[in-house]
This record gives sequence, C-alpha cells and structure tokens, in this order.
Amino acid sequence: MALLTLHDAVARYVEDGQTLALEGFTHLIPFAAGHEIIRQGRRDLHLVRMTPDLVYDQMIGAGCARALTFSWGGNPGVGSLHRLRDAVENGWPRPLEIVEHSHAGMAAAYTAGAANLPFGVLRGYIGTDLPRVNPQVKSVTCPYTGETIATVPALRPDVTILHAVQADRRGNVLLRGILGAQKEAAMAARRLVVTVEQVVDALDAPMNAVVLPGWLVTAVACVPGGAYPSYAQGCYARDNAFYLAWDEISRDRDRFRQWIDAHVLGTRDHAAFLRSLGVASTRDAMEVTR
Amino acid sequence: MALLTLHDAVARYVEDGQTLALEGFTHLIPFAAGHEIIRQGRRDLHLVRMTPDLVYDQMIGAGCARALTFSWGGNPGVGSLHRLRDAVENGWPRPLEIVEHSHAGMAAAYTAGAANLPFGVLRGYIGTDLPRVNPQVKSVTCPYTGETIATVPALRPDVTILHAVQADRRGNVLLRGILGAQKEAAMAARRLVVTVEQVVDALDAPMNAVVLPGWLVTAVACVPGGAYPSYAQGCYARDNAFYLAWDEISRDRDRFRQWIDAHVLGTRDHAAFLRSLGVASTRDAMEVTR
Amino acid sequence: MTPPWTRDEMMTVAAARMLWDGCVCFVGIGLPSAAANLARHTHAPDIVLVYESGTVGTRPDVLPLSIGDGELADTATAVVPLPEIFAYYLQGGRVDVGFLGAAQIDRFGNLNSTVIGDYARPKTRLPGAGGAPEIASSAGQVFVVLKQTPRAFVPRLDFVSSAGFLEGRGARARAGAAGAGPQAVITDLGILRPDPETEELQLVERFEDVTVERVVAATGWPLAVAPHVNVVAPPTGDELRILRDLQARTRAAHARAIRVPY
Amino acid sequence: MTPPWTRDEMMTVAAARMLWDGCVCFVGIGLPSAAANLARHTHAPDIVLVYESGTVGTRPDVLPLSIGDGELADTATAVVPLPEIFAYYLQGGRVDVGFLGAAQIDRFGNLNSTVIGDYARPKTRLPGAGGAPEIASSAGQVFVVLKQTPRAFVPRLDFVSSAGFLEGRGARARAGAAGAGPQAVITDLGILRPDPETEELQLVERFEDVTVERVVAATGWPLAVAPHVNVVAPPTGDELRILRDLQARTRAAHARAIRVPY
Repeated sequence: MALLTLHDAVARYVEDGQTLALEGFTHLIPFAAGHEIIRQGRRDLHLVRMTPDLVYDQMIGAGCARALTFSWGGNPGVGSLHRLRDAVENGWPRPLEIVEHSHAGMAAAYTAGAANLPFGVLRGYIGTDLPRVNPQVKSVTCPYTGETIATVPALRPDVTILHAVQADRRGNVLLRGILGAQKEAAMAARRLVVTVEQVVDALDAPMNAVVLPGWLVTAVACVPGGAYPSYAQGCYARDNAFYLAWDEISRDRDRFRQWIDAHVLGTRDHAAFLRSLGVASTRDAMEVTR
Repeated sequence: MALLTLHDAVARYVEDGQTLALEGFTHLIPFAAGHEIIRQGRRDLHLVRMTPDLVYDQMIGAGCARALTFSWGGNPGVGSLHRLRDAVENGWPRPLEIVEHSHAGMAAAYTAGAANLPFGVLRGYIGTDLPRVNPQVKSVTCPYTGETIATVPALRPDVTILHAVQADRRGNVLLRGILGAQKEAAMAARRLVVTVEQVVDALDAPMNAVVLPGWLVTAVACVPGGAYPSYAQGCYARDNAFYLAWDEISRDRDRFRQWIDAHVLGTRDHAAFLRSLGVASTRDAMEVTR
Repeated sequence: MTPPWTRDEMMTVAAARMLWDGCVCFVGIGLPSAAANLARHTHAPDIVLVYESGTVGTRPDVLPLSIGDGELADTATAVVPLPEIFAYYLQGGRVDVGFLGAAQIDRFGNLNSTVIGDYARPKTRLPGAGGAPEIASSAGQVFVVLKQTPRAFVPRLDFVSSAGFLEGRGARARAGAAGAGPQAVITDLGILRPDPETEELQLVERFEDVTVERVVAATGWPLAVAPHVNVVAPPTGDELRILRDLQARTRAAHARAIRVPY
Repeated sequence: MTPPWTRDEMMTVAAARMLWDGCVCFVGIGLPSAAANLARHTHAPDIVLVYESGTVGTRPDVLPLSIGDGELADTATAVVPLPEIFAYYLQGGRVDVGFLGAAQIDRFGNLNSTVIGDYARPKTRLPGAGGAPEIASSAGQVFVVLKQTPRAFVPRLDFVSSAGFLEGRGARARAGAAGAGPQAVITDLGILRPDPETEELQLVERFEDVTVERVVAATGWPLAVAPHVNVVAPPTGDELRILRDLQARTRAAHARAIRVPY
C-alpha cells in the first residue's frame, strides 16, 4: 500500500481505456476521485457503477467515458441524469456504449468477480427485455433441478476506487454505514485505490467491522470531504440541495461546461473544489457547529 | 419470534427425521441445544455441520442421527471424533450415511441455500476423489469461458440452530466474533432457533454488526453458557481441557454412555449440565474472577 | 368541490393501507417510501422496511431523499452489503411486498422504467430498471404506484423492465417467477387488481371524487371494470396529519445546509 | 549425539523459514500454525495469517488450539464470514501460500486426509478434507508438512483428498488448478521439492543429523534424490528460544480453567 496524494494516485494508477469502478451506493461516492480523473483528462474509460449518480454524469459529460456498465442511471430522489441522457440520446460529447443490468445482476457480477468465478448466477431478468439488449445476460441449467438460472459475466475492474471513513497507516480501510457493493467491487478489482476522510493510528473498528486489509489496497489518499456531495456516515451529511441544483446545472451543455470549468478543471484539488462551492469548513468550525 | 425455554423450543420445532444444522465454527457451537435434543430422544436426524465437532459426536453416539453432511470431522486440535468413527467404521450405535464435502463446498452450499438458489458454484474439488464418493458434486459449463465449474446442491435445513451472544426482546440476534457459516445457515433454514447468552433491551451492536432480524427468527431461548465447551467471545473461553478429555471419554462406548447418562440424560437442563461438570459459576462470581 | 387533500396524498394513503403490521416491505424511494412510513406511523408500527441500499428494518424519522440516506443506516436493525439484500433477502423469499413505480404500465402490470422509444435510439432515456426486475419476480406480491394517464397506461410497452403477468393466463408463473406479481396498482384515481383468471388489471376501487368513466378515459387501453367498483374511503384526519407532519419534517431536514470538513 | 532440538522443532523451523515477510499465508492448525507464527516472530513480522475460520491478519500471542480460537478474532485485522474466506480470499487468488498436512502423500504431492482403506468400509476414518481441496488448488503455492515414514509416504493413496501434481507432467495445470501446487514438502528428515519437468517430488535438503539413505528408507516409493542434497541449517538459538517461548505461553494459556456464567 502506498500513501499518496489523490493527484499522484490517479496519475499512477488510472489510465486511458481502463475499466474503472467507483463504487459506493448513494453513500461514500468517491466524488473527489472522479473530479481528479476529469482534471487529468482521462479518456476512453469503461465506467462501471450500479448507480452512475452525479459523479459519472460529470465524468461522462466531461468526455472521459466510452462505455458504461450500470443498473440504475438516475439522479436519486430528483430525476434524470441529463449528461448521461445526452450521451445516450445524442452522442454528446461522444457516443456512449451502455451495458445495462438490474441491481441484482450487477451485485451478482461483482460478487463473482470478487470470488474469481467467471460468472454469477441469479434468479433474475425473468420476463424482461434486458437480456434482449444486453447479450451478456445468459443462463445455465441447474444440474439438480433442471431449472434455468440467469447468469452474468463476472465484473473485474482494472481499478476500483472507493471512498471510506478511515485508513490506518498500514492501509487497512474501515467501511462503515451503507456499503452498497463496495466490498465486492474492491475484492473484484485488479487494483484498489481508496480515498479516506482520515488516516489514523488505529482504526475505530469493532469486532466484525467491514475492514479491507491493507495488503489488498494499492493506494490510499487522504481526502477529507472526498464523498461530497454524497456523504460519509458520522462525518457529514448528503447535500440534498446540491443534488437538486444539479438537475438545473446539468440540463444545459453550456451551463454544465461552465460548472465543470469553474469547479473541477478550475480548482487545484478537492479542498479548493469544496471552497469554490462554499461548503468547506475547517475541522475546528465543524466541532463548533455540530 | 417466540421467547421460549430451550426445552420448549426443541420440543416444538425439532422433529424426528428432520434435516438439522447446528452451526458455529469452533466458536458459538450450540452445545446446549444439541444436549437437549439428546435428552428429548430425537431420532433419524440428518445432521448438517461443516465441522461435526464434539456436539455431533455426542449426538451421533447417542443415536440421534441417520445421516451426516459435513466437511471436516475431527476433534479440533486434538484428533479423531471417536463416536463418529465408530458409527462410520462399525455402524454403532447405528449406521450413518455420510455426505462429504470440502469446506469451500459446504460454504457454497449454505450460501446457495440462503440465496434460494438450487445450487452453488465454486472452483473446487479439482483432482480429488470427493466427487466419486459424493454424487452431489456435479458441474456446469461457464456460458462465457467454457470452463467447467463445480456445483453443489443448496443446503436448506428444516431447522438451523445457532448460539449467539445477545438477543433483544424483539428477537433480533447479535452475532459477534468468528462467524463461520452461521449467517448463511440461518438464512438458508426454514426455521431458525437461537440460544443466547443474554436477552437484553437493546443489542450492543455497532453499525454494520452482524444482526439477524427478529422476524427471521422462529424462537429464542436464553441459555447462558450454551456454547460450553465451545466459547462465546467476550463471555467465556473455549474449554480446551474438555476437548482433550473428550478424546479419552469418547474412545470407549461404555465410558461414553456413562458420560452421556451422567451429564446429559441425567441433568435437567444446561445449567445442571454445567454444574455437573463443575464449570458453572454465577454471574457475580464471574465478575470477581475476571 | 375540491377535496381537502391532494391526489398524491390520496395515493399515498391508499398505498399505506395496503400494508399490514409485520409485513416485510421492500421500499423504493418517493411515494412508496412515504406510504410505507405512513403505514408504520399509523396502523402498522411493526412493518419491516427493507431498502435496497442494504438497510433492514429501518425506522427513519424523516423520509429519505435517496435510497441510501444516512438516516436509514442510523435507524436500521442491520446494515448489510447490497448483494445480501438481493440474494438473501429478496431472492431468498423473505420479502412480502415489493413497491414499484414506472414510466409505463400495460394491462398485465408489466412495467417500463428503461426507455421511451427504441432502446438503441431512444426518444427518452429513463433511469432504468434498478432493483425492479427481481423485486417484480421475487417479492411475495407487488404493489405498483403510478399516476393514471393514457401516456403511462399504454396498450404496449416500449420496453419490459420488469414482469407483471406478461401475457396473462399463467404466463408469469410459467416463466418461473416466484412471487404472485402485481396484486394492486394504486393510481391517483383508484385501485386496479388483476382478474384471477385472465390476470388482466381491472378497476376495483375508485377515489371518492372521480367517476369510473374518468378512470377509463385515463387509461390507454379499454380498461376492464369490476362488476362492483367500491369507493376508497378518503384519508382520515389522522392519516393526513401524520403524512403532512412527516413531509414537513422531511423538508426541514433536507433543507439543512451541509458543511464539509477538510 | 542427540541434537539440542527435537524433530518437531526442526520441522517447524524449516517450515517457518519458507515463509517470507509480507506473504499471505492460509494457516492450518498444529505445526503450520506454529511455523507461521514463528516466522512472524522472527524474520517475517508482516506476514499475513489467514485462518479458515474467517480471521484475516491475525497476530495471536499464543498458538490457537483450534482453528477458531477467540485469540484469533481478538487480534485480527478483519473477522469475516467463512464463505468469504473461501470465495473472496482463497478462490479469489489472494493467498500466496497454503500449508497442508495429511495422513498420506504420494510421489506427486497428492494428499489423503480422508480415509485409510476403502471409503465405504474404512479401516480408519480420518477427519476428512476440510479446507484442503481448495487450498491445494487455489493457493499460489502449497507447503506440505508431514513426518516421513513409509506408512505416510505411500506409492498409492487410498483416497485423493487434495490434488498435488496428480500424475505429474502438467496434469495438475490441465485439470484447471490455479496455483502452482506443492512446491515444498517439509518432513522431519528434510525437504522435498518437485522436479520442474516430471513434477515428481525429490529430496533436495536433509537435516544435519540424517543421511540420504535414511530419508529414502523412510519413503514408501523409490525416492528421487537431487544431484546435490544440501543440509538444512540447524535451528538458531533465537529460533529455538522464540518457538519454545511461544509454546510455553500456549501451554499456560490453554491450561487455564474455564468458568461459565449461568
């Protein structure tokens, strides 16, 4: 495990053309990492995420992606992801190949990847048109009952990027709260990069906590607020107002470009990004306002 | 969820001829439940457990079982399970049908059962004789890579019995420490009976603790010390001396029968069992000696 | 005369009443979440809410904006990895009721939440199926909540995201779906239920202030109507007050400014 | 002249030396556990110990008697469900070294821990395979630890519990096993390693106080012997002291009387 700046972690491990998974289900979405990938101008990425959320909307709109594997592409609680729609409907800024699953299918695919199996099985996709548009969905026959069971090919990202609450100095990473498919995406990856709220001497991890051992972690970058506008349980809440505001910002290509230019390309790092939006606060100030 | 005495829970839910899984890997082995099943004279059980351990050695020796599904049948850290051996080698006290897996195969079978899949898949049993003696081990062909992947049929016990640290008054059960396949065996079961060290108002369960929701639990019985001579993390340690002593006790049919008569059939309940072995201590005494 | 409640409120109350105490409900965001929590705050205090984010038995004090809000984790019996929710809980047969919305529904309760127009060249790309395909097939039964218009209630879906009764007359069961399918569709005009034999949806209840004709006119196919169409009882004072309180608390909570440490 | 160490100690020390700092080791109980922990207390402080009970990165102060002792959970980086250990860690290709014992071994490193005699009518029913079949196939490589006698080192196994090189000459790889198989067999007389081409085990190192002839005589097949058989360096004073301290602490800990609350 290497303890790096986020800039260096992305520079070193994220390459054009890779299959990349930024996981975290609503919670702990690695926005800072997604923005750094935009800043460094990565292209032709195959993005994988159950819920693309705003982070992929931004990366797709910024032209980083050639393909997307996903299972639900909305702005949670708000509506559409307009940049994703613009890419799918109009090929802007470039055409986007989509590989579409159900949540259960994606979960099975990550689980299979984590387990080094070539495919995952589920009682899924029954009676739907998804297998018609996603030829990856196939089936096997149960050798005991003769039933037909759906299969999905394992997901094995070149790099998985997560955001987490804590890492210790050996790179052990504590996940806490809503996990989504973080653990499976981590275990399925060839490389694992984690941004964290803090690096500590000893994890605040009770027995049976969800801890990723440091020897599975390629790099850790300490990025406080790295999940904003998503949230980090026990650290800061989801900025629902930003999710609502994004609906307006992202509807229009020019307005989107201006936002990306001002807040992502025009900022040096995540701290500057947070300051540019006026949501940053020093830890001291946080202590007082909590 | 019903809060019952262990006597009543076994009387109500454990029936002759059932498929029964008492899980807990070395840790939290539900000995008290196994003894109560011996006391109530259940017969023709198909016992399922990764590691039969002393609890099934005792139940097999006492004549409860007609079949055993398992993956490692030793006295952990000591040697053989003599009652299991006597049943397999000599049919005493009755012949025992065995269904033998590897640990990975059992884990996949429980996981499949928990997920309501008819089979589990694993890269397993390669080059071994186990599929020759266990016709349940079959295979499927990966629809993507053409690889042959081993399959095991799902395990779906009629009743799974676990021991746990705490339950609250709604039957939510906290598992803590080494879990083995407890969670999967619980989710795979048609009925779930749990003995616990204590019933509390609120579980001592941090975020992401392993908690089985009360609505999945058929019955809870409060049985302090219910895992002895196995252990309950944070409550009492494993009685390694007993595991060593069992090697002698169980070698001889008569000595085994005397032990069962004296300590299991001759005791009313688990508290009396613990007293008969001289290991019982009141909670007050425990506080002082810890 | 305008009733003292909105159509959304009536839908939410009607949906909440479908849930029984102790039932295990797989909840989607929006109206289903409001309905499930209204039920919990009224007649079903021991309803078990399961959100796909991995929170089991949550008791949120305010409604989540997203399916994975921190409030859900803080108040849950258990917070488990998402694959467990889909494999052990939903596919495992532990969920009694799944709640689904959609952009389009057909007469057999099949749903489209994926695309309007052709999949490869869509007119409107919708968010997609998410958890719906397996909720639709594996939950004990499904309740659909959807505003009734001819654009939404269509003779033919552009895309089948999740299966209702497929072509009806047992097609669903033959396809291998475990659950009983869409046993109720709660709209802003009334309630549809499948005919036991044909499995085609028919109007069985209407809201107090609408006519059967209006419901039929809001449907893109010739809607079957039950011999007796009952009237749904209007929201009680308690139901309205508790729902509005919940929504007021929710608005206040979600308006709070966020500060992020760095 | 009797050396100032026992054969068990020599085996343990030799096995410990095979492990490198930072390697991920899937540990079985008994001698492998002693060896892995000796390595951790000597030249490999950052060795990662994984026990099949679900404890990852344990640093026990005393040796566990069972594979699932509480000490392992208390000192672990993570305590995970057992199916994860086998699926995500072992099958996932995250384990560098698997340590196995057995009742019988053949010239290709195939192991029997299941039965002596016929499976259906066994002379001796052994505990069984446990984790071994998949440790043998999935770990990066396997070290076998076994006392060398003609009864254990047999020309033909009564039962193949876990695969070594099967019939040799690439049979293992053709069968689809991911890992490199038994790259060392540490006995109480010396160390065997597979010939790179035939994959048959051959004696490559002997302990100081034994002759090649004695090792050959202790083997139930005509043992292949490397052109140069090196001598394993005897245990150092540090190795012996640390191992004996570990075992003394272990004995003391396991002798403690247990009291159970009721």
